Amino acid sequence: MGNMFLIASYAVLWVGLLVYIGWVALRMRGVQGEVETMRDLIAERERQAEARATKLAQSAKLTAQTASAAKTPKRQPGAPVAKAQRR
Amino acid sequence: MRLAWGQLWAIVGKDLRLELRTRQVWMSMGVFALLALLIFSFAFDLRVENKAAVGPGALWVAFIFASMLGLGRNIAAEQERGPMDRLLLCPVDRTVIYLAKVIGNVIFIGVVEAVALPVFAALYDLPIITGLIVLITLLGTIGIAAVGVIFSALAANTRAREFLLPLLVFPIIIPVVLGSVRATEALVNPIHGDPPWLGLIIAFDIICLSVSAILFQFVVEE
Amino acid sequence: MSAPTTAIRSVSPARWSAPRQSETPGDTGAQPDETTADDEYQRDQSPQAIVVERLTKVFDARPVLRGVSFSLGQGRTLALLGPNGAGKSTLLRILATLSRPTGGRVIVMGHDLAREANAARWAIGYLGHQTGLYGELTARENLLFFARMYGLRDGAKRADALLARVGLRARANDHVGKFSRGQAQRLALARGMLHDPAVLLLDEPDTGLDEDALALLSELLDERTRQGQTTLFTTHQLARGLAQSHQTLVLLRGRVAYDGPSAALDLAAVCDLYGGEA
Amino acid sequence: MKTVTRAPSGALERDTARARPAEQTRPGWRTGLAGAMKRYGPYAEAALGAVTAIGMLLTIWAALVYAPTDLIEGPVQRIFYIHVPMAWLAYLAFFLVAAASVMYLITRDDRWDWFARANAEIGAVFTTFVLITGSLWGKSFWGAWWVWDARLTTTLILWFIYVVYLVVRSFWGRTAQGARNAAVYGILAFFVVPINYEAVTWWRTLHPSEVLPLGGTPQLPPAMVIALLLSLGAFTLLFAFLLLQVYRLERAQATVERLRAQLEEE
Repeated sequence: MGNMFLIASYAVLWVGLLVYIGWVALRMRGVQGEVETMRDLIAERERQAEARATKLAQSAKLTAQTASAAKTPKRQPGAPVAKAQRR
Repeated sequence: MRLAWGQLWAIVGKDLRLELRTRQVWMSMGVFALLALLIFSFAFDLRVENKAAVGPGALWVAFIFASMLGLGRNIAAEQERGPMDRLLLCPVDRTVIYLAKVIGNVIFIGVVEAVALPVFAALYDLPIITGLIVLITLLGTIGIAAVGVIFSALAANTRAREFLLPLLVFPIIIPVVLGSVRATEALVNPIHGDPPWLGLIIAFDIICLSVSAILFQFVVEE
Repeated sequence: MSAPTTAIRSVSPARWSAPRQSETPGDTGAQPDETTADDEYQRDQSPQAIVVERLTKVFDARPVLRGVSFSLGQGRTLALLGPNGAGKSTLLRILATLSRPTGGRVIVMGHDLAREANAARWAIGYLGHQTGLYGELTARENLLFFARMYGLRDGAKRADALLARVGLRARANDHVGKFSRGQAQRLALARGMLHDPAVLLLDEPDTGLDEDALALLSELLDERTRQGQTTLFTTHQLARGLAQSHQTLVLLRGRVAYDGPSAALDLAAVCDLYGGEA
Repeated sequence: MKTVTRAPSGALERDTARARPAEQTRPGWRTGLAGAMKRYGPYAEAALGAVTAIGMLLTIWAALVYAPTDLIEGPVQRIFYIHVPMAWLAYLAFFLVAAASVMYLITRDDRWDWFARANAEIGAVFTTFVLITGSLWGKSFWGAWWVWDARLTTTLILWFIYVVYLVVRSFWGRTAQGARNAAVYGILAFFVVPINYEAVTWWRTLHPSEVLPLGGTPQLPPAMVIALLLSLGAFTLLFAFLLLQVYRLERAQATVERLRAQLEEE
């Protein structure tokens, strides 16, 4: 009689632990996959943005203090350029 | 120090005035407590020998559930327009805000309990209206409010705040429940050599009040 | 020039009176060392009311402020401009001690907010998007409550004076819950100035205000300047903002895009700084 | 895709990294440690895993074969070799949650928050095992699955506190506010536990008393004590191993959140 409970408790412990470890590993795998896809997405975006920035950087000149800056063409990545000048 | 004292009572007075104006919370808490007592009389067998054992438990469960209603409302009302900014802007120690809220809630819950207690004594026919019951109720209520105020502030900026609050509070206030029920029971049916339940509640109150008073600042910061 | 920009341009800048052409702090004698015309930018010569150094704020991995530095002299008025999401409100909440910065240092009237928040709170008045009033209390009760929180002895007198000042004397005993947006905003302004703060922070004080209230607002700002008190406000009405202030700070995506005298900046330049974002 | 693009790649990531500016740049023992961890970490972890596995197998042997059969309780007493170490470690985890919460509120370093979360999770798992094995033992020895005894009740309350902690954390999400709230809850809960224990002890007690009274002579035969200590060591290793894994998981999930924030922002 006592043996049954003994076996049951050891079985519960070991099966439970294995299930828990498996669950942790599963979650870890899921999260790592998510990290990878996001890293790829971000890298892709940065590559695009960088290409655009270098193309537009030469044309976009902004001096914040003077109103003449108003004539500058479309300034999508203009802001960081302006900042760089202020520094 | 004098300023802090003034601020404390300013907040308490303001809360009392607000609650007196709205009145819904008091009413619903009181009606809820009485309803709970009624339901318990159906749920439990209340024969003469059973009453002393079941009655105090029913009373405190009614009190605790009613308190949850009031606690949830109080902080939510403070945050209704802006997350408590108006209080946090004032040069007031966060501990003072916490203590003021605890005092305010003890008063609200206390009023409801003052109404429910005589009704309970009459309904269950138990001789519990003594000086000691006031002390027990007060100490128990302080314990509930001390935990309830900080946790309702925790739950306040969450969706599903209403059901989060009891979830957070109940596992923590078990000593208060146990102590208050046993101490009330001892009024009806004194047992020789009963452990000092009141001392336990006092210890709980002191620890919870002091720890929460320190931690409250982290709950309200952004 | 994109469409929203022209929309901003079309707003008439005439609504708020422009103090900097007529009166400067120096003229009124509040700041004796400041005697030159306002066009000349001289924040470094007056004692600083607000000093912000490399301020950063990250909200759950979202950077809102990315290294903001500026300072504001006492007795000056600063207009904080920037498109939505630039971090204006966050900056104001940090200055008002309501939000804790992730990095950097903020000093208001000589008090480092990280260490002496409560001391700084005496010097700070703040009006946020929410009015911060209790709807179930009357206008007067609201002010009296906050007067008690600041431990003001002459709370009742101040409350009455302020109620009169913001034109709410007739409604002093009405519940604030029944007030219109404009009335509540007036009362909120009164609440913010109850303890006579050296630094007043206003987050879009002009939203929901009628003509009268706008006039009152600009009057109050002028008065503060005359008394040598400091004000910092945000607005979406660029022309008004420029006209009403000595100094302008333009935030773009959490960075300072412009920090200088308002006089050196015109609408076109601000719109240009905004890029396509306005 | 609107305006600002910060050109050099990697700048983005630095920008959004949480509030640990000095640490990443300052050379010193921390960087050295981090480097060593990076190089030898995987081996150390594998070694830890291997030692843990061996230890657990040894525990089975010691508990089921080496230790003598209890005269009164019979073979079911052997549950005790897994029950007691797990209970101790569950309490340790509870303490670590509170300690890490305090550290988080002081330093605002997210790593403390991850550590607290990992501890709460493993604490909850261990407490669940404690309750199950205890219940099995109780059914055999007391004839009831559950009795409202002090130690059992306290453990049950502890289990509830852990579960509530994990539930509300999932409600609050991975926000700074949620981390602060959880820290407050963790600390307050920890302070209440002794009172809880005291209250419930006054209420009722049936549970077998302490097995290793501090300062006194152990009541158990030496073979049993050795088996218990061996098991305690093995379970401590298991605890450390699991903690490491779950902590890593927490860190990875935080990274996901950060990257998601970056993507949304662009």
